[in-house]
Amino acid sequence: MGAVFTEFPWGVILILLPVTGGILCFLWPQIAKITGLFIVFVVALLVVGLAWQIFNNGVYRHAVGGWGAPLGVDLYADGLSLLMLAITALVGMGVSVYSAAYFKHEQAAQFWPLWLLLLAALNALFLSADIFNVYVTFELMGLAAVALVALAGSREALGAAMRYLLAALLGSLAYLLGVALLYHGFGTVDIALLVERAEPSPVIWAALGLMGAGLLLKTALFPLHFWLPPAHASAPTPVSALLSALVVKASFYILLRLWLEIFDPLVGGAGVEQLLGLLGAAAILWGSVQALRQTRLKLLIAYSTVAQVGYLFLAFPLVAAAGVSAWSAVTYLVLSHALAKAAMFMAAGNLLCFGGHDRITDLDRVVQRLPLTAAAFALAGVSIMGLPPSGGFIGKWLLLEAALMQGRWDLVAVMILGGLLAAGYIFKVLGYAFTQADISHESKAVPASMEWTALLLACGAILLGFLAVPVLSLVGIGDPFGIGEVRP
Amino acid sequence: MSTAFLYALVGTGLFALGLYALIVHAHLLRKILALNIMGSGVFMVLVALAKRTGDAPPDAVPHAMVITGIVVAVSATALALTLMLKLNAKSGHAELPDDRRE
Amino acid sequence: MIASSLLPGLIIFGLAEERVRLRTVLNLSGALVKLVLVGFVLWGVSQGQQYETRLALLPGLELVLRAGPLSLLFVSLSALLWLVTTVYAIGYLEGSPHRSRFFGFFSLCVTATVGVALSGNLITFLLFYELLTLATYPLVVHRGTEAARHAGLIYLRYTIAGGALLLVATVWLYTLTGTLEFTPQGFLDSVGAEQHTALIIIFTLLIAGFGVKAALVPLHGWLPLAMVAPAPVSALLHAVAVVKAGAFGIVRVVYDVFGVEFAANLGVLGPLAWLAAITIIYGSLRALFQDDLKRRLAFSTISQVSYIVLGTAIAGPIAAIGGVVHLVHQGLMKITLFFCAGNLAETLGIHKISEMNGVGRRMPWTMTAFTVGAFGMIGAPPVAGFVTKWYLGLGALQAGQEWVIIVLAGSSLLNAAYFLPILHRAWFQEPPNTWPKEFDFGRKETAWMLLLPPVITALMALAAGLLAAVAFSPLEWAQFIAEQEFSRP
Amino acid sequence: MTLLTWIFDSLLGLSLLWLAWRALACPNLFKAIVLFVAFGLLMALAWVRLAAPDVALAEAAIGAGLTGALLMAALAKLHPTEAHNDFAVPPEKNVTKVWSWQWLPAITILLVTTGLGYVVLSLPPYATGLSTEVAANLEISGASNPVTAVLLNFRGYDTLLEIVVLLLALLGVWSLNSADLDHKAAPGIVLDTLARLLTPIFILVAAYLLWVGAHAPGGAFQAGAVLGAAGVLLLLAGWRPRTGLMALPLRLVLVIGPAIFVIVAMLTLLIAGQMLEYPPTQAGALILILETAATVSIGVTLAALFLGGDPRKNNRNKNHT
Repeated sequence: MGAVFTEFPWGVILILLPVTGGILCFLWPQIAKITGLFIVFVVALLVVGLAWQIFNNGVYRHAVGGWGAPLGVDLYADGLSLLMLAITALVGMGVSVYSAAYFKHEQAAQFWPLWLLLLAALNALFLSADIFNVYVTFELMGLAAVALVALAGSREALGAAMRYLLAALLGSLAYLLGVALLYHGFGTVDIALLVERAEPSPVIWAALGLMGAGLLLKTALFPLHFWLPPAHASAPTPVSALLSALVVKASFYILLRLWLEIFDPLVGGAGVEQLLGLLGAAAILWGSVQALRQTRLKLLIAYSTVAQVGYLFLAFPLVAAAGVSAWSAVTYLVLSHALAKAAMFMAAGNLLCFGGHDRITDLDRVVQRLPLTAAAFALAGVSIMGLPPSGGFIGKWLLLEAALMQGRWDLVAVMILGGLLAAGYIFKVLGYAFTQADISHESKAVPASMEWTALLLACGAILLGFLAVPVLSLVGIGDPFGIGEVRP
Repeated sequence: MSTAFLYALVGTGLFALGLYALIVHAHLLRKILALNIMGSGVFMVLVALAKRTGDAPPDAVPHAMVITGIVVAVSATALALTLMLKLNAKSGHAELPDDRRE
Repeated sequence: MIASSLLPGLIIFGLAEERVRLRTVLNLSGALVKLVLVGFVLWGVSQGQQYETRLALLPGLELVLRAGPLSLLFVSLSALLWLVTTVYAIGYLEGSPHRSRFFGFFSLCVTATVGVALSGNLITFLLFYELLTLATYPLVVHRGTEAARHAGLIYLRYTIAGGALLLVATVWLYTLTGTLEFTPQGFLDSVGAEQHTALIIIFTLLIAGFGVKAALVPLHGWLPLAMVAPAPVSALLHAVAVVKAGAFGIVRVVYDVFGVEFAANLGVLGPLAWLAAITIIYGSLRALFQDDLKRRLAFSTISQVSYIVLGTAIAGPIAAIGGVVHLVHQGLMKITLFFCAGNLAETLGIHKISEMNGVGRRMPWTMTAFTVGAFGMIGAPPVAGFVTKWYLGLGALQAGQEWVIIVLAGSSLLNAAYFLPILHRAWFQEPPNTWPKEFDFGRKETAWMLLLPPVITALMALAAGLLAAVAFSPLEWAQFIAEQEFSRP
Repeated sequence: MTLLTWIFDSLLGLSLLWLAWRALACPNLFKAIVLFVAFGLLMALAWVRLAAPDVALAEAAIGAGLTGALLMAALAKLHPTEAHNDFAVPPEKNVTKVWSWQWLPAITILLVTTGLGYVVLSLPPYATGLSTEVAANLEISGASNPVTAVLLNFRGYDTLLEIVVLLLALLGVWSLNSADLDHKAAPGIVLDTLARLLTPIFILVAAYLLWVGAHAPGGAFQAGAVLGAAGVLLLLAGWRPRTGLMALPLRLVLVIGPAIFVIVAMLTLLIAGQMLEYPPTQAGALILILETAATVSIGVTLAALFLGGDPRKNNRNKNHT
């Protein structure tokens, strides 16, 4: 029995199953909702299986086609990939339940196949050990995401989807050129083999520049964030949640992997980390200030994503003296932001659905009568602000610890200021939850499942604040951050 | 300079031309063309450098990658063109709305 | 113990507005259960037992709840006053909207306060401290008016910024020492001398962070504004939860993080004492010129809470007793005053002092309680406030800081100057023919749920003064705590 | 390398750059697309010079042919005022603008490109990449054309995902747009006849390319592209499939490629233990099955992309507008 569990190829099924689901949903739109929900829940179970396997056997490796690198493509999963898969499954379940009530009729028929293929792309991305394969999954993810944004159908959404598509394609091409140089420089596209073969050379620098720029564009790090706010704000709500919670993190994950495995050992300490940290700091301040200035709720949340992405990059310059804290912080921030931001977008979607608009100043009519939604927004906000007890707090604590260990007062100041600004924009919204307003008539009922999923995800973000020890020990499997070998 | 490097340089040139056009042109059809030319540049680098095998047949792996890339490119182009038409039908323009007009 | 208010709180959120009876039962039973638990633990600790709960929060960091003497002092205070305030709030809010929400956050607020009290290390403290901020915000803006929203915003600005300072200081401290566990006499002995500048900055940050809630001048700006909240909230904010949590934080920092001796050697206690003294005088002066009753009480709070800080900062065992015991005394007295102010507003529509002519004849019980509280504030024997001032004065003399006596005397004079005219008006002036807005309560002077709490707390304040020497009195506990802090093994 | 080939390569390279430049800069969009198609054809020539006949075929059929057709069709459907006004700013204003900000990207890109050129030249002049590994395993891969072996066997997983990308693009297009299914009168007798004549030929060519792909240049993508071209030609000539076919049958044909791929992936996973690990004896057959399914799907998908919308939505949308 145990052997079946530990030998079963969970990882591969994680990719193939959603693809199958996407095809089924496309063929028979009538049963798309049921099929979609079923597949997503099975995927979550598969992730549990994979976790069991990794926990018992250590890292997971699957040589597709039986060839093995460098000739074939490898799948690879360690603690970090597992955690990304898990958060994808978790947020994915939430979004699916939410979407089941959100999308109706024709839109539902279009949503489910696109979403399942996006899920396949995300899973494939987190499992990939091959940089060209990553390119293909990027395209899969990008096209699915763009098509999902365009589902909203409004003029803003179409413009935003177009801008998003152009940015995604540009990012992919820059990334692909980097892949081309690495392949021709070192004769392989397998990450592990590249680590063995790569040596400091112009090729490494050019590849870092190209792939880095492409990935930063996809991750929307300031000042390459221009495409994100319109796309995330004008997409249908479940899609906004997916994009902010997962898709942005996917490109960040690849960037992190490549940096940790390939580039850091070769060019670490040459100022690239500092540049990333600087951009991250700028992103925090710029994104937060912009969020504070928005008059529409979904744009506010979208700019908050720009700011939160900045926190992830603050870790890069802090690794030298405090590797454990900095990378644990990144993991934690990624996880808690995924949950909190998904919950926040869903809450915003409920308000939008209920009141028919998302103008912040007119929210008083709405927020009061959706207490669950208001609670979801507030709890998610606690995590985004980094207040205890929440996952966001743990992340911020670790990051602060790293910054203080290294004496980086500038970054400490940025983090504190970012937290204060975040409190500013979140309470700008929450303040309306308590104002007395006359009952308005033009409102639509919000399905209970949409309110509860938002609340549950938000509770997840809070709960994450108490799970640091098991989560961080899980991430350590396979030593993705190279902490085992202490750098001088 | 060998054939491989000559064409590889042409590839980087195409990439640069496409990138420049993507940035300065506002019309979406032009931007889509620019991305296609950038793509061709990248493919050119991939295939050209595969021919550094002397007289032996060139490395087939980049060739396969490029064929994959071409199919991906045409998929993306088709989606982009449809988006452009839809946007054009809704707004009467085939440019992106300016950021400042928000 | 925390669960006894957290659980009812969460359940109450889910309750429909109409379920008044169930909500009342939940509230009161939660409060009673907590009181019983506290009594049990109190007895246990006095028998030398240890109560501790640990939960891993981060590698190397734990969530620690520990029932030490200082914690218990604060816990007993909040448990007792919670029960009283709950009764009062149920009476006060009869018939107003959003009661489920109110009592939900009310319970959360007490949860956080108890958490603050029981915290066994700085990160746990921080966690509950921030929770307190979040839980009180909805209470401050409960009325939902534009003024309330504004006050809430100001409140948040102060407290969130303070919280951020605390966070930095805490993390910094952790990177220097690798522990955050509260230890009598501090845990910083191992830190080398070259880090002392850093420690001074950390101390400043911590004091600034807690000072926001303790309303130390110049960080007091939010407190008078927050008076827009309903009376039970004001009572709770001032007497038990927020302000006290800040003061309690300062006590913790000085005693259990830095240690009195260490802090005195760093030279940070002198400025703290001065800051407290300035706050005492400034608050009293401002109170003198307020006509709005609640605002006068608010400035009085600013002044009174700093007695606690002052007692801590004087760095002598007797002054410490005064400071710690004032934590309890001020709570009892101030809550009485706020209950009375609330009664006046709810029964007769009185908000201003100039409207209080002859109110003592209309509402004798309320005003008697008010008088007891006011005399306590002035420091007249035999009310509890006298004990505080006596010990503070003695402690100052013992520590050779005679200037404190002048501050104490000055502030007592000012206290008298702003309380006595009120009493004079209430008892000796002719009542007007009509009150601003009178509600009918039949033959009683007001609803019994409103009347009972202030009378009880006033009696307790009296008792704390009269029976100060009895075992289990606040003073005895405070002496126990001071002994722990000042006796070197 | 002889001088003659060097001159030829240089000229070809320069004309590629020049055509790209003209296609991106010429003010008329129609001309730009024509130039782009010409560019694609020259690219095919360049691929031949680089000894990449498979890529050349794919480029000619997909890169130049189908992309060009898609672009032309899109241009035709653009709002008339937009189709010819291709610069956002009028030319005279454009000139002043050039100096205000366009020099910045130009100089940056120039610097970056110079750097890239240097990096390219810094690569070792002789490298075999993975060609030895490919050659060593060609025997058991089931295909003697190394490109097909890589695409369908060694890196078959990429190809699986890539076919899904194609399907995804169609899903995206369909979710955005509905297609006009009314029969059109053929634009002219010439085109009509041409279409009738060429379609069977194209199908034959596609079948040939598919078959030959196992050991010579060609394969699923090229064959699919030719099939797609046939479809485009039919659509151009005004032919529209019957509505009854538009429902499930069309969708089944569209997904047959990815579906067969996924099924094969699952089966190999169960039997061999690794996804897409073919038993050497059946590898050839499996590859042929995969390629046939892929060809059909690619061809139909490409033609459907050209049609540019979801045929199912046609009637419903008409009622709305």
